[in-house]
Amino acid sequence: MVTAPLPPDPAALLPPPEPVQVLDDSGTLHEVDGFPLDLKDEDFRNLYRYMVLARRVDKQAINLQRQGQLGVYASLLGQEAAQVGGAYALDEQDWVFPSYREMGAALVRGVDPSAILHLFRGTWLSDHDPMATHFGLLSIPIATQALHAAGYAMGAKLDGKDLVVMSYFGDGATSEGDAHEAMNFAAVYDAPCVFFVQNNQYAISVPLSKQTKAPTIAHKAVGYGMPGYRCDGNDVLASYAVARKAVDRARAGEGPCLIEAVTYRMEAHTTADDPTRYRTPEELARWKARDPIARFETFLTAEGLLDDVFRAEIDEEAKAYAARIRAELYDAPHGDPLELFEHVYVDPPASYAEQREQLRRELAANEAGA
Amino acid sequence: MVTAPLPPDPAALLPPPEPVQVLDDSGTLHEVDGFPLDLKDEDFRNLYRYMVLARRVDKQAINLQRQGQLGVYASLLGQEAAQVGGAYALDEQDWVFPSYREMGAALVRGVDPSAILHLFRGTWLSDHDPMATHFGLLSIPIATQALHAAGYAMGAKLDGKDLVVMSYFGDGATSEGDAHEAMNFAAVYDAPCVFFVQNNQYAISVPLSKQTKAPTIAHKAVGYGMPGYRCDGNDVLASYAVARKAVDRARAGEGPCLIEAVTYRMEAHTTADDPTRYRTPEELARWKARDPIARFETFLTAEGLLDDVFRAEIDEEAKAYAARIRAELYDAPHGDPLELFEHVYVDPPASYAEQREQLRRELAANEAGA
Amino acid sequence: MAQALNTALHDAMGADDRVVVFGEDVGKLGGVFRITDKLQQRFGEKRCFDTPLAESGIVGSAIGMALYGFKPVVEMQFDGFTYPAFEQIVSHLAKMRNRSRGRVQLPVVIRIPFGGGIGAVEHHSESPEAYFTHVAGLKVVSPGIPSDGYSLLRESIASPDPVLFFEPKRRYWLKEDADLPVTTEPIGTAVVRRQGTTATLFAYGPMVRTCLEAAQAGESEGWELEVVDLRSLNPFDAETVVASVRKTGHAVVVHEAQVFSGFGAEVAAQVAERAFYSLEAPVLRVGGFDIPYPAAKLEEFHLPDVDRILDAVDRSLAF
Amino acid sequence: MAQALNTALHDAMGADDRVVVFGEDVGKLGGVFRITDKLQQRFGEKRCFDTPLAESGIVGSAIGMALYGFKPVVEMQFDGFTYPAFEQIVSHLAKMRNRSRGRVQLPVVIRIPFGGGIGAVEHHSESPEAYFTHVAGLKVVSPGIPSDGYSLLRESIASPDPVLFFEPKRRYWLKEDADLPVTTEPIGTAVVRRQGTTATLFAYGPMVRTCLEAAQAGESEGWELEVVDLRSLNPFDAETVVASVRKTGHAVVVHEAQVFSGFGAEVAAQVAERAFYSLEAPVLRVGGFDIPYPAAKLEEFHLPDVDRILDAVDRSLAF
Ligand SMILES: Cc1ncc(C[n+]2csc(CCOP(=O)(O)OP(=O)(O)O)c2C)c(N)n1
Ligand SMILES: Cc1ncc(C[n+]2csc(CCOP(=O)(O)OP(=O)(O)O)c2C)c(N)n1
Ligand SMILES: [Mg+2]
Ligand SMILES: [Mg+2]
Repeated sequence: MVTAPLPPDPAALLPPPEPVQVLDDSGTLHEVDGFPLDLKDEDFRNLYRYMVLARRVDKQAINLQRQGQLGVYASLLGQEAAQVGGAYALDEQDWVFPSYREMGAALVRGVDPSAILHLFRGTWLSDHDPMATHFGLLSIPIATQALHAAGYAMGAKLDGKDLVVMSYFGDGATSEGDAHEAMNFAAVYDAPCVFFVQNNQYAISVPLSKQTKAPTIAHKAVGYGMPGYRCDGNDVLASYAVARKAVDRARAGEGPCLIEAVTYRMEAHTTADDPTRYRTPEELARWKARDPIARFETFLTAEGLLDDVFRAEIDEEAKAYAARIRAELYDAPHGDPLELFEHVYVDPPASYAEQREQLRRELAANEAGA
Repeated sequence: MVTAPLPPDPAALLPPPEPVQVLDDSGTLHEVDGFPLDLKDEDFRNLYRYMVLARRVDKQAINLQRQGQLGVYASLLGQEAAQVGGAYALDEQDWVFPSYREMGAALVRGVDPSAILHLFRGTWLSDHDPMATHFGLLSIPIATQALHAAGYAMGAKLDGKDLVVMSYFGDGATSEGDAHEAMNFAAVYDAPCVFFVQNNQYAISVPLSKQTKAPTIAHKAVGYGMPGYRCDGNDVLASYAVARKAVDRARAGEGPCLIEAVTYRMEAHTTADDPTRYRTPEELARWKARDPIARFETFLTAEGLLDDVFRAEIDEEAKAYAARIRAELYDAPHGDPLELFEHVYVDPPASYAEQREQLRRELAANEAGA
Repeated sequence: MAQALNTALHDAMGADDRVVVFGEDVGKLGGVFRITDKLQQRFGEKRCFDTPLAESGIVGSAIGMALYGFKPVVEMQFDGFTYPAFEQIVSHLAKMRNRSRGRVQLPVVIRIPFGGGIGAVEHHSESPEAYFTHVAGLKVVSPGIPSDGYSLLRESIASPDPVLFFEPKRRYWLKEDADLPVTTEPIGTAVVRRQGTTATLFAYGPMVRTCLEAAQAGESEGWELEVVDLRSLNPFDAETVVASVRKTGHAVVVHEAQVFSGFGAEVAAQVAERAFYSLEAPVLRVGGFDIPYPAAKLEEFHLPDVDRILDAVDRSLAF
Repeated sequence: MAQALNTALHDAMGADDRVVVFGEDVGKLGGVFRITDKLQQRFGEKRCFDTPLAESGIVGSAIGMALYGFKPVVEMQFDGFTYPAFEQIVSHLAKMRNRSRGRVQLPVVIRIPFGGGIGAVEHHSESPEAYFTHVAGLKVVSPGIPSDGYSLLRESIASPDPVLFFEPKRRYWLKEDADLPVTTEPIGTAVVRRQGTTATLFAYGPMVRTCLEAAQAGESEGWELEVVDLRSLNPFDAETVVASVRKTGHAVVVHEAQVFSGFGAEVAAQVAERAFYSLEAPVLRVGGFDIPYPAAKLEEFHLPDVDRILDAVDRSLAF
């Protein structure tokens, strides 16, 4: 019978039964076999800093939306640890392909939050430079960015470049055909691509139990012949440690993998959503008790890494971020409407001249009318 | 940590390391634990009969294509056991959603092979009645029929009807997003749907090793939280036994599953293909030695179930089939071109009258010219 | 409009227990626009349910359910998320009756909230109707007023053939004095919403209202603009369209979608072919520019409005 | 034609090592039509490789590879298998330059063998070009003769923006005396293939040849038919088109695709708008009927042929 040889221990294909947790719910550290922490004090502080900044920026964004300054906004509240921990494992040259909820990852990667928020304000479709920041455009059509990530990683692999790609998407996204095709392509080409799923339990109103019958999302990796890892996504150290391992493997040429960070979306799906229609206050309270920042604070304080000076420093920085965002976004004017014709083609069709002229006339007429 | 409880023995999620084989390569029967055979002598003979008929019909189709009577044809040579064994596990009320290579399954389900061949001749797009035969239209766009199967099974489940759906597709098809979405939908709704993959090692020229890095195709079931079974697809009894179990489970309300029948496409992908470009005579010879019909013959002969009388009977029947096919297909006229407007809408748009009239005029002019 | 659509779904499910509603978030949440509000509550989880997040899956499984004997009414959450289902719509939903030589029918309705004007983020304001009007085997309709919303949706659900039902999302909040249930003109019929003699404005979905406003505004120029609500893009009511052009001699077709290769081209081509000698000017097309749908703050510059429509009338009259 | 395309790929890969070719069966097999023949042999598996069977995956990963810096040339095995990639093409490939405000460019070519006339089974004879001409951000081209096949493909691969390259599969075996490499007119240019004064036939891809045959046959009626090969559907060369209609006053546009909402509507609408007073009859459209592409034995009744084209000329002249 001609078949492929199976690995010696088939059960090794499966994700471990329990998610990796480094900080337990009470904030005590337990290193986990196979997922060593290589973090210095500096790094612990940085992780904390990014999480706090992310939360502050998030809050500012929600406020701006309430004030009518953003059209809509998708909050990351509760997911700071997963996003920050994951992205912190990347190097300068690496790339991130995000969904629309990755403000935390954006901060870690040095993307200006205002640029991201211009998308939600609708000043332009997107306003950061993916090429300079190695942070792809926020992708709204679910799971589509996973294929761009796989392709980018295939490119890096073909080119022999030392580079890892991380693609973020949600639990709901795993149901789309594109997520499947992306994981399969990455696996077949051994591409250095880490698929980082933030399982925040919901796709808008649809709970995970209606999304899949898989025991866990990490189990989906088995079908692509790649490792599936799980971590406590409200534990920044676990999220980091698992991402660290995944990124190192990929960088070493061992191919892609899937990470499921188990977390919870504390806010509405977006500012347009009403979650009271589909989830209970009790559920919310249970997860609130597992707040990722509070847990990390307990640990840092116990370790003597978090004193009032540092807190004040971060607080200042957070305020400055928020102020810059307000200054940049509040009543921000839209660009020149004629720019609409600028970026569709390098080499626009002749008809663009006519259409541009029509818009110019309309603008002039409005001006005259006003 | 709030997570779903894992099954007590996680490794039970994985397909068994070896494919189920009931008849070994030399034709000796070994019953396999968990996959009992419930077949009477009558059934053994029937299985044989269908396999032989399928091969004969297949050969007739290839000949017709060589004679310019069919546009193209996709042979099942070598896959008789997988197709026949799988379909034989179904009951009257059950449905099959096939790809384009399922002549064997069609025969078992009582579909007239000529109707299928009209598709390949191009007399009409399809010419059997899916509603009457419970055999869906042959689906050429890869993996798309798997979703129709899932939907049909969801319907049966909603309706509380005792009915199982079997969807056939290929190893290559497992890469398409639709295969993924179909398996996920079926699993989420516990729909009575059996996904029967004929892993014939190739998708046209692309070998399985370039299609997926999964240890086996059956492992893909893990990601949907459903069982994945493997069988020796050149062993009709194994194919039947595994399908039997899968169908029984589904009928009992235990949900969908995936079957991988490991087999080999002995012919070109279709009559338009040149397989010498991508596979070796040695490989072909290796599989020829594992011929599914020859193996079953050895067994039947040893059991005294295959005598010359029965052979002659089948031979007669096969000849009759082939003759009917030739009679039906050879130089078969196409239908009335005006029928082109008949089946697009129940209630065609007004413009159809004009277009029909135009075609009528053209036909008349041709007639006059000829 | 939103309420009319919701009522239509309630009534259709009440009248025929083979009607089932599914899609993303249509159950407990009642849909992001609440068009499926209270359906699950009233009819249970077997008749109205949430699906996994997969549009091809939704349409593909609807095909299977229709084969089984149900009448699925599925939702694509937004216009821009219809594309993953393109294959199932074009190659299967549209063709299966024909492929089976009439033996199979697929009474499936795909509801698609579409168009811009609500300040949404990208991919939430698309006008993809022209991709589907080109597909033989589909019906494509779009109501412009609430009573039509109700009646066309009921008729779509009753249709033995698949219907793509484009809901003008910026008109969800449009009000109309109408007693439901109501039966308006059937699919395949265009309706003159306002009589006029100077020129005809052709529109469907969200632009019907805009054209009516343009016609009103045109009065100050002394123009009597006729407004024809196409309602049904396929089948297309050439007769009503041509009759109007015969009367006015001038035609402007308006949609939100980019003009190039849009549905307006079909209207223009049909009018030219069927009313050549009545036309005093070519059919002019007013729509979005030939660019991707822009960001929210810029959509007002992209979308056709009263001024752009009247400007086209002006050009037509001056031709 | 097939050979010209194969040579174009060889030359493009030879000239620029960022050009990579991938898709289903393009490697060892050289593609089902052998258009990628010997590329893998010559340039290795890193430059030309087979993918898993997943069209969305092919286009989506091509986007990623282009972001990385490669110039992917991917193949959809047949017209009818482009649809699963629709989402990636429409929402991402076409829009990413614009969405990023010009910071990203995607030099991707999607090769699509298209059209009928070769007696193929269903889904293998589609003419899906109109779905894509409506998408801002894409270029859509289709060669009608081998030298154009070569030159347009080279130019498409060199284009910094994505190009959908529709190959007229029934013309793969068309011969032409041409020394390769050759540079013909650039994308965005229509070309008069045959001069005439009686009426103009507009076509692209497979129908160019058919129109030339019709023009020849038309001589016996005393007609001097002009044949314009559109070549580039988007960008569209309105100038050449209009100049021809100014001269002849009669226009017939021909494609294999179903006429309703097809690309012919755009041509008709543009001609009417831009050459209204030159037109002595409306632009007539000749194409497939508004039905799903029929079975092989019936395609001859569906497809436009010389007679149907001449019949349209007749009707135009008699208008
Ligand atoms: C292709 C597509 N379909 C539907 C939507 C509408 N939609 C936006 S977010 C969302 C849920 C996403 O859930 P998940 O993947 O879990 O990510 P989360 O929002 O929880 O971060 C849906 C259905 C979309 N954006 N894209
Ligand atoms: C969506 C789609 N893409 C591409 C093709 C062209 N094609 C036809 S068969 C085939 C290979 C299928 O391989 P597999 O699924 O293993 O089935 P097999 O032919 O081996 O039975 C391909 C690529 C198609 N029919 N549909
Ligand atoms: Mg989620
Ligand atoms: Mg195969």
